[in-house]
Amino acid sequence: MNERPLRKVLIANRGEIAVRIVRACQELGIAAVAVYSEADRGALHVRLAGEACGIGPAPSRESYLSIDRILEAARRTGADAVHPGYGFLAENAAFARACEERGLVFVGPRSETIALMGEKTSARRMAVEAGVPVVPGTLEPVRDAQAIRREARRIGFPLMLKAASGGGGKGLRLVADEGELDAAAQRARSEALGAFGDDSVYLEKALERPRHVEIQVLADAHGNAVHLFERECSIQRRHQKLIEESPSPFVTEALRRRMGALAVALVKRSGYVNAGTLEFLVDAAGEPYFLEMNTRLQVEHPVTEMVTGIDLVKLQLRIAAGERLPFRQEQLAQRGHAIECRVLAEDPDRGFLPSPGRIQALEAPAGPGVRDDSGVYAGYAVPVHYDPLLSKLVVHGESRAEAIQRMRRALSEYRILGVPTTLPFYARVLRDPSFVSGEFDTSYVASFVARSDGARERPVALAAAAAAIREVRERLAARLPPATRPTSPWFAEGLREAQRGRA
Amino acid sequence: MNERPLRKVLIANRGEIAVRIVRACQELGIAAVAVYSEADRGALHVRLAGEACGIGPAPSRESYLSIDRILEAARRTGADAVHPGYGFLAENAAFARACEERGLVFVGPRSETIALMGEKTSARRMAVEAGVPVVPGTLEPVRDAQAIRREARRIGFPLMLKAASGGGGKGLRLVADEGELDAAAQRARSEALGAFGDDSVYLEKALERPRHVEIQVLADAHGNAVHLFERECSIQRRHQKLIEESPSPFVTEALRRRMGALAVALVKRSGYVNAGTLEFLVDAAGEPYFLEMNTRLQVEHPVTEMVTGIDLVKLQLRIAAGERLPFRQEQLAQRGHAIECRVLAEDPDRGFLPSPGRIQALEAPAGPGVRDDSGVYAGYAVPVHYDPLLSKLVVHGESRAEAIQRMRRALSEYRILGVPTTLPFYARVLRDPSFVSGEFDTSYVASFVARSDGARERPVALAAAAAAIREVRERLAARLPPATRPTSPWFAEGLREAQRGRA
Amino acid sequence: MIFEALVEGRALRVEVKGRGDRYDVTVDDRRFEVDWRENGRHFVSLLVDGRNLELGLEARAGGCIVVFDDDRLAVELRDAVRGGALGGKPAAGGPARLSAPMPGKIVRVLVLPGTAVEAGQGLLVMEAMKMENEIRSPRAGLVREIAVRDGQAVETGALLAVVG
Amino acid sequence: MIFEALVEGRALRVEVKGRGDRYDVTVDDRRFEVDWRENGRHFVSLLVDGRNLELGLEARAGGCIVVFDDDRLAVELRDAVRGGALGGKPAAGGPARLSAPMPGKIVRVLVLPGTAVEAGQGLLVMEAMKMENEIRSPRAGLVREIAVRDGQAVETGALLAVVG
Repeated sequence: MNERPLRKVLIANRGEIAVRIVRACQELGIAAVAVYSEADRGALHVRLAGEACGIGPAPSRESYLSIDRILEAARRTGADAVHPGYGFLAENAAFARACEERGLVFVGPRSETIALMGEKTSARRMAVEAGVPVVPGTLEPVRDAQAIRREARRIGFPLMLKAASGGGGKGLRLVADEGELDAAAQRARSEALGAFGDDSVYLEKALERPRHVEIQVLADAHGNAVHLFERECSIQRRHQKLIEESPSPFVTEALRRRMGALAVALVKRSGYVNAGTLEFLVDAAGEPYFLEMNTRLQVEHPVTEMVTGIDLVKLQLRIAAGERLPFRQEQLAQRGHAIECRVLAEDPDRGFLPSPGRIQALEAPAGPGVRDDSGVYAGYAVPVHYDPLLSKLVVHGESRAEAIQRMRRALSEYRILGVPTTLPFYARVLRDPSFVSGEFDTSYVASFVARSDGARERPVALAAAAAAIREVRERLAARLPPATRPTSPWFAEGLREAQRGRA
Repeated sequence: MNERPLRKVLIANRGEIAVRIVRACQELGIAAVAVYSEADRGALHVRLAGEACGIGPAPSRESYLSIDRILEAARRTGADAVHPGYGFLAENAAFARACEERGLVFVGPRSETIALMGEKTSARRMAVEAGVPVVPGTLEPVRDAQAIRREARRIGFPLMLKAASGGGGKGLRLVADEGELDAAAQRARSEALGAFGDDSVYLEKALERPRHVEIQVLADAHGNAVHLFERECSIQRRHQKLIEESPSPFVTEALRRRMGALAVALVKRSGYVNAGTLEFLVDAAGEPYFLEMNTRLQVEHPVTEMVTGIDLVKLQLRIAAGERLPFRQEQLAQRGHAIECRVLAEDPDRGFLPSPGRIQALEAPAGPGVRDDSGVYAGYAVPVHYDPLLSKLVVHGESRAEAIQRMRRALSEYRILGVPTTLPFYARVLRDPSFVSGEFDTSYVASFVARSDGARERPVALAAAAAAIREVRERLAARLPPATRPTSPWFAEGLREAQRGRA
Repeated sequence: MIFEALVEGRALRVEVKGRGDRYDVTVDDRRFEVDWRENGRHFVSLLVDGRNLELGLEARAGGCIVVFDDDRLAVELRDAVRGGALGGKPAAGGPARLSAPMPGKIVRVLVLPGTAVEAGQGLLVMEAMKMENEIRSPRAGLVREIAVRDGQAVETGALLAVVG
Repeated sequence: MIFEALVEGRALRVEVKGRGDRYDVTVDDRRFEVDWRENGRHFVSLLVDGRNLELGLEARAGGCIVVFDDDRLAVELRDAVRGGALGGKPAAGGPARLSAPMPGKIVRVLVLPGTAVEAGQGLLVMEAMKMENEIRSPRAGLVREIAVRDGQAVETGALLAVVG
């Protein structure tokens, strides 16, 4: 592949990751074209880009998921490359192929590689061929109830049912014993059909108390590939990652080297090019099992950037332009420790219910070792149409202990008003001894919520004092007599409930 | 000296540096006490600190410069240490001594060292003893006109007249030839008397096109000392630094090692403890001359932190607690390149006139490699009583080229509304080929202003279009008939001037 | 001025004295001396006996939401009955009507009409903002009505269920 | 709507057509198609032929200040005389009265009353916010009055000098 410098990149995404890519383009002197749905004219990625192009109505299917409209925007703006970010069309082989056919550089792997590694059972087969251990289970998609029963008995319970074309926790079912199997299989297949248009599933043995660890890889089009060590992603809620870190507090140097070597082997075997991530489960004994490959930039890529000093997005663009990797494996090292908290518009006190709405005020943390990759700003209305990720707060420190102290400090400075967010939840997690010890697995969030939600001491007296002073000042300012102030209906109702509790 | 962990640190300062120190304390688990004048109850350093204590009226002399009030605040809050920041009492030996006498740990060198290195001619003598080259000139303070004339003839013209107790450009005069000497000496001495209560001066030969380069040092109380390489500070205006970077684009590895060794020699010779900075002038031939030592944390310390990965403020606190330096010289390295722009409330289009006032809105840059050490926030009123530093915008990149690209990107994202700032000026400097080439000396700002101010193309048409659309929308919103809108008096006057220019 | 405050289900008596920027506040039996400073339009710094507390305040009808660094509390206020303590007869709550907090799709209904449910028990699962979210019962009672079915798209405010 | 705009000493004719969020603006001879989006209360994103321009706007009586990333321009607006182009007879400017932009101390007076000065020439040096600042003449003319002396403390708005 020859070098062909990129001049103008269309960013087929929105939110914080589109902002991230705009910034990388600007620093490389490449023109960045933002695209936006009708809900996103005022989004931050549009504000920061040098060019912007509308691509249709708010629903993703008519804008960010519309291959035709994205390609038309690329044509209209004269872009010579497309960066898909993550989600939306990032792992859509047809989109990558359409870009290739039009001579647009797709910033990611080749369309065949996406197809190969995107179908979960073919990725598992590829892993087995490359000598990478996989979770015991089926290597081919399974479509009928009888075959599912047969495979289940072979593998043993508990087991996981997964959509073959899946991702993001859809069509995923934990099956504890054979009695649950038929109903779970039916649900998983119908969900998979709805989400991916394909009801084939595969089965994997369920590991006990697994950790979720992933390896970042980079490969150029000249046959060079490296890994950039691991990310620990066990702090998740219903298969959505919340907190990630690098290094993993429990991965040993030997395990790190082994997983890195496995990842590079699979990358080379599959002819993979550009950035990608191999997800592993690691069992209590420290044995890694390949889970799947994400053929794109990962949400949590900044923790790797912080510890390696490597700008992954810039390298994606340079690799897409045909450049060679500018370093060899032995030149890479993890320096210090990085932690990321995903700041979501979700209300931790209402079961993490999404909380779109207008951000009335926002103060972001700053100072040494703090990076806030945000897609929002004060005055911005978080739309209901897309995912609830507002920002990724990332810190870097000399050690895990310093990174934790720094994250606590940063969280204490971060205030978003107008919509409930996960920030207060993270402030509590970062003080939790189990988190601090590094002794956790993928069950952590559920157990933390269960043991802390009822038990925690809430600052009700200070809140009441602050609200009352505010009210006194408001009345003074408005010179309203007290009797004319409105009392909300929920007040009367709530007060009755509270009094009942006291009696 | 024994280790004695600090429990509570009173920060005898305000603004961004007080914020910086609050953050360091919090991350070390040390309680931070902010102090505030009546003008500063709402300042950011108060908002972020865990405790705060009022110390008097707005004028510095009655608050931040009042040794009694600071000590009283320390007593009242039970602080066991005081961090002076920079400016105010940071280089006041009497304050350091008063802390020592009360058993308060002063986070800085011993009071004798401050006295020794604070008086400029004694610092010069100490440097000569330590084998550090100094700018040719007088080694003793000079007090009468005749002695000044005699010394001036000995040294030769052009020369610099400087206040012996000076700092910050006060009592500083460039004297081109003997004819200017008497008048300049009279002015310099009267300024020095007014500013420092001491009219003694010293003389130094004026170097041709000098660069201003300084070396950061750290020394513990156990006799260990290291340098943390250089900072390039030639981008200054009237002896006030505006942009700093590390490494210096023109310091060679040999010069770096030489200056570092000289700095460590002087530190050891003077028994210096804690962080400090040795300022040098480097002439066109690359010869360094010691200028003075700042016995405190420097404004521009973040560029050193970014390239070395060392947290200087945390180390100041640890050294003050009696800890040993946790590294040796050979473990330190410069990684990549860092640049800092001092964001000032000054109007570059009005000769850098200070521009206090209320910040209506603020959007700070973020993302990879960007650090904003700010002391302000949206809604904050910049007071008239203190210096105009709002924030220090710092970037880090793999190379100087990447750091420049990143700074341009960060500057394009940074918006402060309500008060004019130096941000637009920096955006222009960062595109200036002379700055980009690294070929500049201390005359850079004056010459950049002179050659660009009249010549630059200003976006008048776009500004007019934006203002007109805004006006149309405002009228629509207010449904005011056009005739009732006020026309300001300066409008009519300005329009006449403009028309005259056209005729 | 004396208020009855309701904070996350707890009723408190709050008395505020003073004005300007200094207040003497008594919450039930606890007394706070507060130095109050508004920073911008949404944030306030409270110095309580020298300790600093930085809060965000979101205005709501009849009170406000107070945003701490590690918590977020809704406070409702009303004027205390003159001379009287909190009291009054507890009234039975009426049926609770749950409506969709945002546009989305009903993934699954979890309970049948007529089922007895606990407070906090899941009633249905709704997909919104790319996430599946369990909609829970705000109170214990009988499920009177389930107004949606699996797969149905709903707009903000659409009735989902009635529990009473 | 047609305006006369004054931007940093330059007079421009500005015509704005359209409403909603789309405008067709002609500034002297240049035409811009603008898609206008206000982001929060102070910022606006202008898409001009697909190019994006992010501006800050500070309201001022009779116009506004437009903040670019690399410049800051004061724009004054008035309604254009109906049917007429810019014109009128240039009037002589009256004397300019300089007042202190903030509290400070006069460090040095640089000129004597009666001196002829150029526009931009330094009249006096004032110390404020820890910095010495040169106060310059806004126009060419004779120094009519110097109202302060070396070392004098001045408050905001105090008369410093008159040039005319």
